[in-house]
Amino acid sequence: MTQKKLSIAVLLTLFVSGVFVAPVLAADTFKVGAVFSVTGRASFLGDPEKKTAEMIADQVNKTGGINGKPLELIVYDDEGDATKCNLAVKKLITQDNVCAIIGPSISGLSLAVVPLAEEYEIPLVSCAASYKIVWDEKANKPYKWVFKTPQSDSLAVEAIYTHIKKRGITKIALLSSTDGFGASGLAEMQRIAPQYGLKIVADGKYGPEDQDMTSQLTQIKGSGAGAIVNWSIGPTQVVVLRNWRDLGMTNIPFYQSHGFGSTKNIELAAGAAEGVYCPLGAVNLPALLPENHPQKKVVMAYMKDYSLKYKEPLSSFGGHAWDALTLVVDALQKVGCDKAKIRDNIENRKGFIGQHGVFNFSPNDHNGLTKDAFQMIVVKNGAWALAD
Amino acid sequence: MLQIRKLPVAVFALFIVIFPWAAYLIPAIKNYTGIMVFVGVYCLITIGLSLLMGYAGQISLGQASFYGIGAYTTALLTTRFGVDPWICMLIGMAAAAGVAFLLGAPSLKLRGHYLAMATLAFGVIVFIVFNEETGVTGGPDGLAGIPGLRLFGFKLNSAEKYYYLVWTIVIGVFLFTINLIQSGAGRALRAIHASEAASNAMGVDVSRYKIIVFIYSAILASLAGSLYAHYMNFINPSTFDLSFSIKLLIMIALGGMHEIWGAVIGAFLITFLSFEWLHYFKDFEIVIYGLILLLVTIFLPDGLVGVPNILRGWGRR
Amino acid sequence: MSQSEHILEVKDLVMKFGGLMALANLNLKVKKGIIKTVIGPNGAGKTTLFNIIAGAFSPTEGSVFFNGRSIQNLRAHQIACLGVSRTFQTVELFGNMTVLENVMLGCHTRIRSSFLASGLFWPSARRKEEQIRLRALEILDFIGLGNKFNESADSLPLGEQKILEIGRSLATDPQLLCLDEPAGGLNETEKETASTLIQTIKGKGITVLLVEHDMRMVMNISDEIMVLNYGEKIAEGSPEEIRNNQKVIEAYLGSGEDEYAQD
Amino acid sequence: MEKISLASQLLQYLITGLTVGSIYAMVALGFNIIYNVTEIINLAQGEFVMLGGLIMSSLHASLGAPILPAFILTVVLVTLVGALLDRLAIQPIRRPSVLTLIIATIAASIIIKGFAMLGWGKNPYDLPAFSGREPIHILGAIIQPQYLWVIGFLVVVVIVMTLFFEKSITGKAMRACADNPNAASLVGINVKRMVLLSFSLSAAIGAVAGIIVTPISLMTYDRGAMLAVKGFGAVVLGGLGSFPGAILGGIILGSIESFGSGLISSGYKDAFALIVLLAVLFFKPSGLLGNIEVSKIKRF
Repeated sequence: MTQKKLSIAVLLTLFVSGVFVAPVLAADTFKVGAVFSVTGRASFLGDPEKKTAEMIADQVNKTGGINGKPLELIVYDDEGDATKCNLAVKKLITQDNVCAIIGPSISGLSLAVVPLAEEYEIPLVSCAASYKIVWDEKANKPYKWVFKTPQSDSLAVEAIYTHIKKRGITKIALLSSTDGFGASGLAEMQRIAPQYGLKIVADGKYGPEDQDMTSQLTQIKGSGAGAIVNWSIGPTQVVVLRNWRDLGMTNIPFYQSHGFGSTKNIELAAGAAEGVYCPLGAVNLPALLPENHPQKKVVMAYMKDYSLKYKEPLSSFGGHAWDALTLVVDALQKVGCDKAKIRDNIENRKGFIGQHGVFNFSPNDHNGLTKDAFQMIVVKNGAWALAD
Repeated sequence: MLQIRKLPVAVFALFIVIFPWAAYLIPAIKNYTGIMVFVGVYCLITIGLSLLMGYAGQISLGQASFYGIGAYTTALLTTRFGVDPWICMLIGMAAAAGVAFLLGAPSLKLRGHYLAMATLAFGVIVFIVFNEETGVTGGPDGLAGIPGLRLFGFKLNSAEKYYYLVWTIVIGVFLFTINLIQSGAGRALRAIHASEAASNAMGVDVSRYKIIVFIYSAILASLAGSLYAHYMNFINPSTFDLSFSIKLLIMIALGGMHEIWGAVIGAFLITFLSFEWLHYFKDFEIVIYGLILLLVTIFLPDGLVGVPNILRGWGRR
Repeated sequence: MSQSEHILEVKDLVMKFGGLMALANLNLKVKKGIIKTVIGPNGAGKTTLFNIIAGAFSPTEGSVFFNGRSIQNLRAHQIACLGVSRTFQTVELFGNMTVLENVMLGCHTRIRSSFLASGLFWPSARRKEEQIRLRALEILDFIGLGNKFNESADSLPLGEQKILEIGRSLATDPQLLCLDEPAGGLNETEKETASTLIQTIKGKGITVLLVEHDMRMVMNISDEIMVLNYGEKIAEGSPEEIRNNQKVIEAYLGSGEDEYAQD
Repeated sequence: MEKISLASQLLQYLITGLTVGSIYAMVALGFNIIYNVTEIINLAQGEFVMLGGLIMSSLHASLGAPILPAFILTVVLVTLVGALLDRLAIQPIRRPSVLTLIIATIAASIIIKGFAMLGWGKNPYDLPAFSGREPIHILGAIIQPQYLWVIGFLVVVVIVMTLFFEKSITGKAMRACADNPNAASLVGINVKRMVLLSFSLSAAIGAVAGIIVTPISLMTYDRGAMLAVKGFGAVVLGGLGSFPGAILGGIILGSIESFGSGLISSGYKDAFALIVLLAVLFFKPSGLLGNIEVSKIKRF
């Protein structure tokens, strides 16, 4: 049978090429590893992060590299899978011998590889939000080798709650997706609500691939909530808005998480996003920033370069990778590929102007951001506007 | 007479012992030991599943849930109550066996697609529980800080050491399963696959055998889950979702489900493909993966273990 | 007649499938050590009767006693272990196994080793396995398939498959052997072999309950015959009595199927 | 703050359940058409829905084709994919068994999803609602006009299918293949063509489902697997092979999810639906409207 022969030949070729194609031996370079969830459920994070990191590496190399040496960025996709993430990080450390690692994209996976970074003593700059990534609860101090660039979810929650409280609302309804993004937001929302004197009167959840959230919203409608806070990502955060509008609930103010920060979402909401609030960092709002804003320049440049290169609207999540990689590149420039020195350099970095804020790291703070990283934004006439 | 010769097993065992040293010399499989730890973990599950599907003819699309039950049992007991990991493993296996019994008794009466759906439903329900019971399981963010294993005071903290631990267990389980298949019990299983009515008439308690095999496969999956948890020191629900159950099915189908060797080959191949080799194809990764799967299904109905037969067929022509 | 003389007793058996009455108030007694045959036109309820005796169906009403013990609520494998074995109208061999393995499986009712013992390859398990093997080979010699022990069951011609089914049943060490059309689809030589085998089995003290369409074979080997029609018993007696029973002749002619003419 | 009465809430849950259930039912119908002719559960069924949504979105929303031609072209294109699926993935299989067929359809769905990702990327796509987004108010509950379109299309599909299978020669021939493929080929029915037809037909229904659901829930390249699982659940709940069963199963699943999330716990709504499914199977092993005797003679 020729078909049989052909198929077996194809298979054999595949395996042989898989086994014996050796990675191209690299010249003298600075190697930086990156692990992102480029595909899978968290691709909304990993995809822009990977694109951003690759864009930065290109830019660095086009402008002469780091102290004359090219930057070699090695990106692995963990597909949102803990096992793959673990393997990828180990591979970066033991085989690729990278100077530092950025990523992973998801909190859960970052938590999974923190022990590796500590064990192998390599700087890891995570692109995920949970404060647990950098804070060793047992020792009550930050992990030695781990940093993160995204604002903790708690900062976004506090920004939202401050705004709700200011309006004199006391009863709120929560909505969240059942994936990692929604669940960690939900945990923070529940934890912080009492501090702001807010009572949670409804707590709806939906799957990341659900068709319709009318039921959850109907329940909220009956609960007497004064405001709705929704924590999700992807198509559901748009669908839930449409349902909210269709159910005639626009008299109950709707707050989205910082995950809403893409103009694409406003467009997809087909008008339903009008009047919706969300806390956003400077990276989402280059045009709204005053000329003297410290981040104005980097944010504008990033926005321009990214849209030009990838022909798609910027996602604020890519900014986390921008911050992480730029931080590492800066350190490499100053101290070279010495892991301990890179770590020390990042830990003592002050006034680093990134996409998501101005970072001030310290031995006690491996995130370096404050609540001010967020501004409350409202959607007005299909565009972002500063909220009162 | 169904004969699984012991010689290949011995050769295989020798290979497992020696090859890690050779693998360092081949650049593309430098990470051999690291990945082989997972191959071994998956082998435990596929061996049980192969017995269940290939020999007893019962499909399960919920095997990931038993894997998860093992992992979460050890993770919770060690992190919350400081129980010794080895004892936790036994408890995990007992827990999986109990759940398998409760699920299997009513489910295994179902046939074909109905059984597939019932096991699938169970798997999804367990996943939802892992995901939703945030207070206990840590929710989607998972559970961290699971202690590593120690054996006689010796810390199994590197991939190499763990590799030998996992593969010793796999080879033990493999031998046990081979003996089982070649005994009266194995014969009864194959008989059930051929004709349930005739097996019954020959005095084989069909439902009892089905449940025992189901429990056996659940115990192995649970053991695998415990080993996984103590190696990774971290678990989260997405490791135990429906797509993993399907991946296990794919391993069995690709390797060949009517032979126990198929379980090992399938686990090996799919793990290396998805952890290493497919990355060369970048964006086309998914498409290539699907194509390989489809080609094997079409052209190698007996899976990769059938290849020697096909080659022999060519030789004769 | 005293209880102990009957190995099998069926009392007031009723079997309904939905609205369809497959068996109506059937009574049947089988004496130990004889060959008893059940005949009747297609759809008369013969196979249903077998399925109930062997535990594949439970009857709507009535009871079945085996050696004085009520068995109608037992499950098929339990009945098999008590000593009732059956063959199938359409061959139900384990096609994926060898001839020897098919018979070895039959030994399952008598010699069994635990999962754990087999898995760990304990000597006791090995000894038992060897014992089963020898017993199975013995049976294969008895039914005349000794030289084909290593062939796949699928590859045998139909006649030998039917014989193998009987052999497999014998391996369960039965006291009562229920044979469902053992000669169905066989040629004359094969029928002869089957007849002889069944008589030899009777010679070993095993009671045989037979369903068969081949009247020459039935008349030759049966000790007693019962005739079923539409789920009801219409006659019972020795082959001679049945041959001359007016009702039986009507039933066969009336059903439009002249079974005699078929041979 | 305006409150909503319990009765209105219940009505709202029912409306949502019916709508979501109708989508599941459409996927389940697609499963059944193929199952009835071939006894295959086509796990790539969800991908047809995904393709329907994405292709329509490209044609209508991006390229600006008028709605009717875009609709027809989308259905035709997806139907073609269905036919290709049969010719390239199913027909070549020589020794079909439950497992090989499940794996083959999974493989096909992976490939289709992979190409969709390459073609459309990972972003969600939208379609304008067929007759605007002005909600209709009934007894305190609201109905989006698109909900009516979904339920309406389900009714139309059911009527057309019933007529097709009961009245047309081809439909009858397909039913004959389902009952007994050997006999069907003896009386001169081209069984292979009927199988091809069944795949095309269910792809077409999948495409319709995708087109009508996208204005409600948007569409992404990876939505197919979830829809396939829900549809599979619906078809098993209702009984494999039964068209009324598929519709009943879909609507029951959708309603349990809707009521479950509104009244008990939204995080567990999918679990409720599956628990009910398990309970039904344990008491009625061939589903609500399935026939146990028929299921015994099926190969798979």
